[in-house]
Amino acid sequence: MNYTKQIQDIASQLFAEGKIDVFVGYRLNGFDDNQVPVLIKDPQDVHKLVFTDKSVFNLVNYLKTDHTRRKRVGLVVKGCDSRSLNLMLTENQVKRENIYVVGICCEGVTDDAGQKMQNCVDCMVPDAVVSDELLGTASGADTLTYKMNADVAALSNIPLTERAAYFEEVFENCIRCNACRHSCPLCYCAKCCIDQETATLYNGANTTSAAFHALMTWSLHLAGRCVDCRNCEKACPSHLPLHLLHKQNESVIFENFQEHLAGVIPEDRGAFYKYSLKDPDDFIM
Amino acid sequence: MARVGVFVCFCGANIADYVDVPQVVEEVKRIKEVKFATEYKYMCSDPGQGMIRDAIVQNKLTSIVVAACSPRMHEKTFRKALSDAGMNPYLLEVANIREHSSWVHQKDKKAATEKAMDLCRMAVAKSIANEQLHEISVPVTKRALVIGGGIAGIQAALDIADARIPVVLVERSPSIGGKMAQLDETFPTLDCAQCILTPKMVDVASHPYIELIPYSEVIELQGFVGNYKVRIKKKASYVNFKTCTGCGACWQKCPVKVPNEYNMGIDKRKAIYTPFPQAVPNKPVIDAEHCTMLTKGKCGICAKVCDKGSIDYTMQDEIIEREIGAVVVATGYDMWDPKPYEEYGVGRFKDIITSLEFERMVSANGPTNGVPIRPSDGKVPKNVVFIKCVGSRDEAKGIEYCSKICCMYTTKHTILLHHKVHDSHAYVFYMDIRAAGKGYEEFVKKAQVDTGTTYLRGRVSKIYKKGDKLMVRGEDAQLGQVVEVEADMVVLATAVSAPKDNPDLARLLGISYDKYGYLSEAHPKLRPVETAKAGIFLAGCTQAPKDIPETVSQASACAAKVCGLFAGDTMKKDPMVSTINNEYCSGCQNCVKVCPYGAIVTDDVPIGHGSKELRTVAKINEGVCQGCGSCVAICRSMAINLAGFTDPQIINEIVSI
Amino acid sequence: MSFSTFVTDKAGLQKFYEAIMASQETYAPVEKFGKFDFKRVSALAECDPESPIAKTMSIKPLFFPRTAKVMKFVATSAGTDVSEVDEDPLAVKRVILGVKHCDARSLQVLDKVYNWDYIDTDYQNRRQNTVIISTRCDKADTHCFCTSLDYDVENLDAMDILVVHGTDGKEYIKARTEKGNELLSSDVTRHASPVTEEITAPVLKSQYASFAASFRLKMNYKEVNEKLSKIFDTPEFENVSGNCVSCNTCAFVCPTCHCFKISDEKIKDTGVRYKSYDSCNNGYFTLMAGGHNPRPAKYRRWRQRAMHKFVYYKERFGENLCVGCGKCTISCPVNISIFEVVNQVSAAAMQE
Amino acid sequence: MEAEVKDQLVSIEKPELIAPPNWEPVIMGILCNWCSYAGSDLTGTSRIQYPPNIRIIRVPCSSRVDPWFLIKSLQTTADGVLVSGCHPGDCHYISGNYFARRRFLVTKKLLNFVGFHENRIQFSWVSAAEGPKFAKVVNKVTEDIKKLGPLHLYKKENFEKK
Repeated sequence: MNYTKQIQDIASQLFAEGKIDVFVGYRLNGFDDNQVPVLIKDPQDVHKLVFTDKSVFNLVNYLKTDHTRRKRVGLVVKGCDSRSLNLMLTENQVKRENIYVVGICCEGVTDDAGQKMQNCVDCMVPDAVVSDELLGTASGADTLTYKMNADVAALSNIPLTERAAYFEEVFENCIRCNACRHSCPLCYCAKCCIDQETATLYNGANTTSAAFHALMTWSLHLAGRCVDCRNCEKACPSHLPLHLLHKQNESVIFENFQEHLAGVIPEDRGAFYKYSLKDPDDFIM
Repeated sequence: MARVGVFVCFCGANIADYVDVPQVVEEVKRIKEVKFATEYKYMCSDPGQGMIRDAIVQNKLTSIVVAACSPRMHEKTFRKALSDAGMNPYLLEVANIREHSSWVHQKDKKAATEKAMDLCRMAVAKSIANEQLHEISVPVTKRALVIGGGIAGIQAALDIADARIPVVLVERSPSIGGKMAQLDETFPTLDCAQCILTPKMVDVASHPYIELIPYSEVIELQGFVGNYKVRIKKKASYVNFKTCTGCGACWQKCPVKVPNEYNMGIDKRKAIYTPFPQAVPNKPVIDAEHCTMLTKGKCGICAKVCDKGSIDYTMQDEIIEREIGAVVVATGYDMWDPKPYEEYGVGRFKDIITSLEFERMVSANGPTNGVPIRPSDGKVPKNVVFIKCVGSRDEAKGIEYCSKICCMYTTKHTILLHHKVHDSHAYVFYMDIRAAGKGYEEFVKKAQVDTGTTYLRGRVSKIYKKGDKLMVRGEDAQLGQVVEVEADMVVLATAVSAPKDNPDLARLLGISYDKYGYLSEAHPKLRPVETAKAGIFLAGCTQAPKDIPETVSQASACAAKVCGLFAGDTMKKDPMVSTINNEYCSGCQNCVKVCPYGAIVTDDVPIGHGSKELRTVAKINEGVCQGCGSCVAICRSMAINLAGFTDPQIINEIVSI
Repeated sequence: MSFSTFVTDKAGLQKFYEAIMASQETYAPVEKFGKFDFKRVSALAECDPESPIAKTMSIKPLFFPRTAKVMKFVATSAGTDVSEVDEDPLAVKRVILGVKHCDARSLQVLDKVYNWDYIDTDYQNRRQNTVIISTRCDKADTHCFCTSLDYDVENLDAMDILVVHGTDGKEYIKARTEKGNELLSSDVTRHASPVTEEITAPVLKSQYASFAASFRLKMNYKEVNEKLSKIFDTPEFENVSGNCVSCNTCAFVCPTCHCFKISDEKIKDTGVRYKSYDSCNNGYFTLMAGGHNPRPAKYRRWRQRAMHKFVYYKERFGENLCVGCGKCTISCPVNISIFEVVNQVSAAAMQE
Repeated sequence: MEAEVKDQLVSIEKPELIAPPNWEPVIMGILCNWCSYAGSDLTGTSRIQYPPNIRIIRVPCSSRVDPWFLIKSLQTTADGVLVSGCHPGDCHYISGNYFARRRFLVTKKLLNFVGFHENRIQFSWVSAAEGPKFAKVVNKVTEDIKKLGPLHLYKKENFEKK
């Protein structure tokens, strides 16, 4: 998977036609073969753009920063990224006419060690679902058969006490830097509820219980919306398996409410913002 | 710094016997913010409220906690006391230590006391976060909707209209009148139902303030008290009521015969029909299900015989929209189907009939010209057995409740039988005779003497056929032996049951109903005509079984409530509505999606101080918001809060114990 | 005064560590989810004193915890009782193993601010009761640049005991302070033998030479200090911070960041006041009660971060706050390197 | 997984932790105003007795219940939570309980996934007429949580429970 040339051409043309103010893509990080996001404002810098299987970070995140808000932006999105873009559009965070989307039919990206990322192995939506221009060959992948995450399945099957002990370690190792939420494209709130004065509890301290509280709240706010791009895990300095929480919610939602995956359908806000009379009721006395 | 006053009520012995009230007072005095705490025998009494007023002034209190009965009971009372002391009434919190502690933990005083302490702590913590709130004024549409044109709906409509308030009366069947129009005479005075009802029906039709929409159903209700919008489906009648004179040529010539609902299917009516001669409006409708012109395209006789050309086979259902301010629901009741009484041979023996069938037979305008006859052979019955409580008070077969009217109408039936068939003899199997009401007991006593009816206390266990007679085997509990009565006919006093469509209607209106399907009143004793949804009232049997005088009283009470609601041009509304913090709102508009009332719209505000650039945020329409809090819980930014149930208030409660 | 030095082999070093663990309260890098954090250990098997620098958290939390209780209070109508928190678990006598030089140095830098106008006694107690055993790296990581800063890595005296993997295959254990010397004079060194300065010096020197040669990143800190101090208003800060996602991780993993926030948590009548990490990259770090925020834009916050590391701290305490460990760059989801930032900004200043 | 009630009551999630003698659980009950709160009032008016462990918070509708409240309750005083609302179709606010139902299922499963026993988070539909049902529900929840023992996961550190 290498679309470096095409993306450079597209960006040059967009600048030449005056269609965009900034192009968000990837460049080499300058010390190994991994890549970092780059915001190109000067057409001269277009040659820095690359796109390969090392283009990992979900660039939709940059649509919530000062650099891109209310500007015309060119943007590269993979399958998962495009779903978060879809949600950003549905939730009125960006205007469609302000962004030029270069969609990728993604073949999966690799981590620092060169292994295919786990979310790419399990990927159900590899092709960009929203784009002005689509690069690559559409896979025509099946988005309706749910692929259960192996870690979630494994954890669900171990005894409760062991699971409790496992997650206690997870929350214990959280340092509450909040990098997970800042790197998440869908955490765009003006001020996170966890940090608000009205929260009155666990709004400052950095204890295990506070970490539990913050991560639980965070994952519930992303339930039905998380697109599994793993920006959070990439940002986590403690390498916590944050995807477990999201995939757990996703599987519950998929199995019980027969909802589509987050962001696949335009104007679909996610499972918590609608209901069905047929939703499971047997867990309620 | 908050200064909270706590007032703990003994409620006579109701609380004090099971909760150590002085200990609760001592405990709440330990709370930092509590500056005053005391106890009293009846907080809700005038001296009790006086204590609250005095303490507010003397101790400069900033919020008040009353630990007493349920806030659903006396919250308003205590809010008033706060107002009287010059304090914002919404600075009150009620700790429910009676329904939630003293009454439910009567065997463990220590635990009940501890729980009461915790409930007080929670209320104190919540009250600290209470804010001053002010009632909201909303304009009122002064027009009422009455659903159902039985005696309840008629009475309510007339009373409201007489107060010069426009009324829209919606009736499902082609004519108003309801069940009462099917009755012959009424207990305990034995005056003719038609004679007292039909003048009222005519009044409805001619009243300048009543818009009668017959043969129609309510299909949608939107909005809120004072500002509802209703959609009514007017079923196609295929007859132009404007030109029809009601001459009757059409139904006389119509060849299609259909069982007559008005006469309980004892005789037939035509496919084009008026339900009964005194119908209002007295215009025929075509039964689309049975009319061969409409089903097969063959016939068309009625159109041919109509001089006025009023028949229109192409007529379509019509949707009528009205803006209204209040709703009276008067959908009446259904007769319970006695099918589960297999041991009586219901369905097998033709000569077992229900009370309403009997009522139609003895009615002067009934199918048998006022003479009861056996359906099997058309003979006039001599020995008639009346069985009471068929369905009612029978957990196994039917319904736990007492249908309230059967004792009285069965007594009436024995009299009517005696009048119509002089040599007849009536037997009544009964469980109890419930004759509570003005003149009721006297009526029953007199009937027993006059008619010579044999009253047998006991249940009937079996009915079987012997020749052309029915053998009724039952127990005479007073003699303690089994009795058998040879009967020509058996009349079942079947139970009153809720209209089967009530749950659907309740959902449509957004009100609640009980396990039987009766619509729920807001309070069984103190608010028996209101529903929990403001501006919707209940009249008649749709709320619970009742007789005509009670139904009429309740209908008039509804009218009084509606008139009270419409007394001013605006209406005061609870200030427990959602509010938006623009600074935190990210404009995702998820709240717009979950709001059941469409109370959230969007608004454009500057990005920052003095900025010309705009961003979109949510905005609450206070008049429409009903304060459910759906939007609050789904707002990830926590930009929405519900006054009276804010996040700080609830979280304070959680962390206070 | 000269301190003792010991020599041993690989197995001997392990026995040395085990002996310390057996006799002292010991902290060492423990792996969890692929990342090493310093935790209480009781056996060598639980930890890895040779943990890779790129995957190891700093030792700062052992002196300045991520969250510390400041006080407890009970608020009732009788008044508010403030009580001291329980005994500080970090103030007991303890040994930390597997500390990197940059981490050790960070404490030296932090001592300055903690000994400044307000003496943080908690920090002091933790410092005084701790013996730091620091292993010199053999090879620099991609983002390391400790040798380019204003401290002498080779002769660093920030640790109490220095461990060097000699180029001759032997392990050298060298006391650098009185505290370290005292520990080495106990029987923890029973599997090592004393060695003289004459023998150790050349081995250490050659080890350092090969280590110093392995650095990818090199810079002239004096030039950076000087230029940064003059170019507060350069637009270059906006360019270098462009792809920052303001995730705050850099400050949380930095061994020398020491900003904190105070928060109270109360249940029923009882409350605790906490002191927890904060980050200047956080949008509301500088948000004032009235609503004004002097650093609303990302580049201003980045400027503050770079300037504090290389200018402000130096002006006040004479030392760079950055120790060149590269932890922020490794943890950064978009690999923004403080090294690149300061150099790029200085270079831009040259052109102006 | 069944909790084992032996001589000593242990925390089901952390069996090494033993409950203090005479331990009584605290259950946070969050009830909607129109159905369940009214139902609980009816339980009182009918003098139906139930265990005193529940502490009741009144909210207008089950849809007002943010999963936050459950998490915060479990992290502070409560050993279990009960949320109760109107029966499906009977919501005073038309559709509130349908939205709530989805959130509750996901929250319950998530909390269970991270180590809370599923019986610690319970839901019920209790109408205003179901006084006896409310008592039954409280009985069941209290019994369940007594079997599970005290909750220790992610509790606010260093707060003494009474």
